[in-house]
Amino acid sequence: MAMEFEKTLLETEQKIAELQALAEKKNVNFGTELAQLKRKKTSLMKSTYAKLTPWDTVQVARHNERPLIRDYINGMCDEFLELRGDRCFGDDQGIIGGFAKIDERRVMLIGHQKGKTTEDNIKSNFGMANPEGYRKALRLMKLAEKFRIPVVCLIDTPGAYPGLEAEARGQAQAIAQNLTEMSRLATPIIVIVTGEGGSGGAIGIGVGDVVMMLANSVYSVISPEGCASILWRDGTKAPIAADALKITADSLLKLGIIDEIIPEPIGGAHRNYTETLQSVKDAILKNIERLRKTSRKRLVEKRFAKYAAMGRYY
Amino acid sequence: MAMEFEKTLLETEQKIAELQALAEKKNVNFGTELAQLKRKKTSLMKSTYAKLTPWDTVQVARHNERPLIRDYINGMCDEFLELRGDRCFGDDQGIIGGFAKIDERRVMLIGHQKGKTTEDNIKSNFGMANPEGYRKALRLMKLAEKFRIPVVCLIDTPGAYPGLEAEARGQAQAIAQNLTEMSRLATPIIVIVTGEGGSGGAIGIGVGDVVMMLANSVYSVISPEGCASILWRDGTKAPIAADALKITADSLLKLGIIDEIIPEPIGGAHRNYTETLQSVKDAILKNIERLRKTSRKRLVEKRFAKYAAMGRYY
Amino acid sequence: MAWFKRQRKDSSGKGTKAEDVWTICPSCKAHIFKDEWRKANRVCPKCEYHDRLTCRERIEILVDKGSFHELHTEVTTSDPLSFVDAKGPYSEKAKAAKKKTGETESVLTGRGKLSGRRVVLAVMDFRFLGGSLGSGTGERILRAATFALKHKMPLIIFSASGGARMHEGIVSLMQMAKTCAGIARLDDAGIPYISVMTHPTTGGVSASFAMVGDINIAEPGALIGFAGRRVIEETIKQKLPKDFQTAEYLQDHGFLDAIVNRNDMRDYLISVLRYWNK
Amino acid sequence: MAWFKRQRKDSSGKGTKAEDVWTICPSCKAHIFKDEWRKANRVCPKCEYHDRLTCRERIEILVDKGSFHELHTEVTTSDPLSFVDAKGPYSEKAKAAKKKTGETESVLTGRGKLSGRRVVLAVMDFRFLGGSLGSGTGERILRAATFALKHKMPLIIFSASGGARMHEGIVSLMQMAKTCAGIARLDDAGIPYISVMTHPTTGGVSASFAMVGDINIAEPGALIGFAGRRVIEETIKQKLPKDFQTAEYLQDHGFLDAIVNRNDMRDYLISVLRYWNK
Ligand SMILES: [Zn+2]
Ligand SMILES: [Zn+2]
Repeated sequence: MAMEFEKTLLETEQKIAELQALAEKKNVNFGTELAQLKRKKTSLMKSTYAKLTPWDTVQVARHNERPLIRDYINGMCDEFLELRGDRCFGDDQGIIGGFAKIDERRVMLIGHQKGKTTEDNIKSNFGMANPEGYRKALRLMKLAEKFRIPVVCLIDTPGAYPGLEAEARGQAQAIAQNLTEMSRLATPIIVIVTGEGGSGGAIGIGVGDVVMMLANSVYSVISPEGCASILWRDGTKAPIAADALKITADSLLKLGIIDEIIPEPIGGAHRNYTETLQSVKDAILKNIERLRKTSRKRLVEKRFAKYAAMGRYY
Repeated sequence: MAMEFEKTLLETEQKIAELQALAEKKNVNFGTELAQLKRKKTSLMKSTYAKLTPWDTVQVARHNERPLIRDYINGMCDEFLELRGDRCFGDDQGIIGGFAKIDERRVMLIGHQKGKTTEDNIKSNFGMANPEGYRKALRLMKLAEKFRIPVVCLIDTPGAYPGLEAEARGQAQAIAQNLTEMSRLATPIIVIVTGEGGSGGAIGIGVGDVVMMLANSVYSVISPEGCASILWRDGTKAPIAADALKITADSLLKLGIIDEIIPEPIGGAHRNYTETLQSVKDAILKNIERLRKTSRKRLVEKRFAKYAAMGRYY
Repeated sequence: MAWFKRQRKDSSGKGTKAEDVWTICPSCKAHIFKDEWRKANRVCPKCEYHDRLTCRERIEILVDKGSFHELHTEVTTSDPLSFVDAKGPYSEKAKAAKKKTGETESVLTGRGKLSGRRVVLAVMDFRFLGGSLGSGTGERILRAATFALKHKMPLIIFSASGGARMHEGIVSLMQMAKTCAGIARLDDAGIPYISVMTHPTTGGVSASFAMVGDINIAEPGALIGFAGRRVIEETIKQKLPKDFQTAEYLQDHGFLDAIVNRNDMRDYLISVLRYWNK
Repeated sequence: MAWFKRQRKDSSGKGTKAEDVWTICPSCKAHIFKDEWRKANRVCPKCEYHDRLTCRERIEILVDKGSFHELHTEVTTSDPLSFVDAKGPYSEKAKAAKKKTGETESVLTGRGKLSGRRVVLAVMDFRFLGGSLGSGTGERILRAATFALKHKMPLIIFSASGGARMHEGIVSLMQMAKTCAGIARLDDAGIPYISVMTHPTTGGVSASFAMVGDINIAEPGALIGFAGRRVIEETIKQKLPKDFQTAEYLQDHGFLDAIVNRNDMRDYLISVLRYWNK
């Protein structure tokens, strides 16, 4: 997936690849040229990613090689026991969850599932969950509460699925129920927006004691395209809407909506899984360590106070 | 619906009706003859209903003019506010429920719904509830717990619906969930079997602090026909199975499964709604009065102990 | 009723024209005497169409006369993003809404009595920025819930909303969590919350406080749903059933306890609340 | 493993015949070396068919060697209705079942260890009157739950049952409520209960304790359902899908957390229980 704003960077990466291939084929050493190109690449990555616009950030957040929940599970967890089903209607793969071991910590890991292949994306509905997904998530959170382990939610969704069946089975009710129950769940909840934080579909598993965002993720009440087509009556004004909506991690930290930004490697999470996963893992472990010292009662009180303070009018 | 065992009684009733019609048409007084016939009728009702076999009782319990939940609502409650829906999938009319006022007592009334017309029966699926019905019932019970009012359950079902969709949406899970939650519901639960108490479909709303049966109702783990065709390999042996299964109120009181029998008028509930409804109403009010003196905690403890003692092996 | 008097004032004193005598029902197009329309609180006597009410009209026809006391007027709109769109700044838009409606947010909160029983009310007004869920809206609703909690009074919320308020961006989204947190606390204390959904209750409002009532009811015909009809049709590439997302549809699918005609609403709420045994 | 030894004893000591060397998989008809079949604990290596185990065989392959202690042997069948059917008295039938199986009820309960962690086990045996839910079964399961509650040990129940035990009539039905009441108390105390459904788990057992695990799992291919296939076909007058009421179907419909091969079961349970932070 080529992103317009990193055109020069991609060209440089292409050149490096070509030169390396050539060197191998001809068995020639282009050492000097390659070193120069690589220096150029690093410098371009730094400069390009230092001045991303909000709309650029949307592209990075949606990048089809960005790490997804299965990558976090594989790279970050020593064990993952998937737990399925809402005990009522189905098992939605738009949100998955299960017991997960991260170093010596055991948690309930829950998150939206996108796929990298079309096949995977169809299975998980492109990360757009149905009501069953939200209900399963809630069931697992209550299980975590009973088992006295923290909940970790990874958010990456364009939004809850806007489908006929989803409405019929109560998309609104399922999300509303989750917001209500998460506000009083007596176990720590750690939330990380890893890619797209799409509106109600995101916050439906997004109420937490600590809410973090990866540096190039976005979190918004509406997609920039949707907002542009409503308020500017022109979908192509999405970059302007993206700016106005303040959807980047920096803006949301300033607004007091999120608590922490997890840095991404230079050039974005999609260029370096190892480093990204390590940062996310560190952030999770650090916060578990911090939150486990708080009593359950106090935890719920503090969570309530946190959300009660969101958007105070004064 | 003509029941074989009361053939003579029905003939007498028929004669009375004919004579009355004739008297009206011809304007003649058949006073003496009528009085004699009516005495005969009363005597027949008494004698017939005094020696009902279990299989006869099954017929009475299933009689299509037996009072149904709508009759109890109309005749026994000063107010009924139906509450609908399982908040998940649908509103099943096989079980209905709502706030009900019985004299000065306010309760949550829940019960299976059968119909008297084919149309009504299709709407309510002949009293065979789907999982949604059991889930709605549970939701209403929890609402009653929150509102601190007693739950009254009226049981009258051939069984939970054995359908493809019912299985797919978790008939077993829904009933199991109800049994679990009813055992710890912190508000009084009064259960009355008014007609057919059909197996899992019955007990799915049948766990209570006091369980009563109308004198001619039945309550069984399997229909006599079903039992006969399995254990006798012959469905026509249902009368024998009915006897062996001990499904009548008398037998179940002796077995300690139910706590009380509510008498029926001579000739069965279908012959006298007013008296039947009054007896049921009295039984409900008396038990509410009794149970309201028990603390919520003690209530749940006693309910547990009651079910723990069911079927002790010694 | 008071709101009628206000309405009369609006239509000012000219000679009697046809439109002064008749109202045309927006749904069935029947001609209804204005007097009848008013007495029925804008419910069409032919087709039961429920026309919109302002928040104050609704309170007027609901609570015991003179019992209503507004609360939380100190809370009003805020502009956390300093948002400007094609038509100008959100702050101007909010100012215009205030001028147009005489209200200071999309919800009005207060305490009042229903046949003598003290209740807390939050009533949304669709005229105010489409009843959108701004931070002022969320704050008022949370304060109403907190007031109800403190005084052990039932909470009744009348929703009427297109959903989140885009101009407040993520802060609007957070109001969903904030209001639900208030409802959860009320529930923990065993205090009833009745949600009444009126036309329309969609998006972020349906997906938060509106859907988690101990009892969820709606006015007949009200549009209730999560996603917009057009978005759904574009997504699934098929036409939607005619009754889709109506109150009646929602009831059939298990999300509403009852559909209550506006003119029975007061009695219904009074009846229901009598079942709460504090 | 011990159960194999018993099995060998049953087939007594004649010369080596074909049936002594091969087992034919009842599902895929593949010829499997008996030795392989045994080592795989009667799981077909070709098609993953899970053949039945007795309750003791199951415990043998599950718990730490020598850690199992049977409990509640004082509870056995009772005949509350003095039931007699076409084939004679139920009490005779129960006696025959005891003789045939060497068990005294359709469930065996006890405590044991899983990789050192103390657990309470209740394992049903389909050979004993079709694993039906008698009053002895219910009493043993409730006692197991109560033991787990008292000692704060997780409870694991392996179900295998055709449902209620008709011969005990209503008393059998009441065991559904009784066992669920035990599960509820355990849950109130925050103690895990894992339900493992094996082939078949139907009727009154699926509609009671088997379906309300904190974690519900099943062996591959197990039949799980409320009503019988034939009853459903007669009711709805249509053929049922081939995978209807299989573990896989149940998982797709949201009722199972996982499907676990018998030979991974011990490890799976050990792993899961490590997530419980007492
Ligand atoms: Zn009209
Ligand atoms: Zn095989």
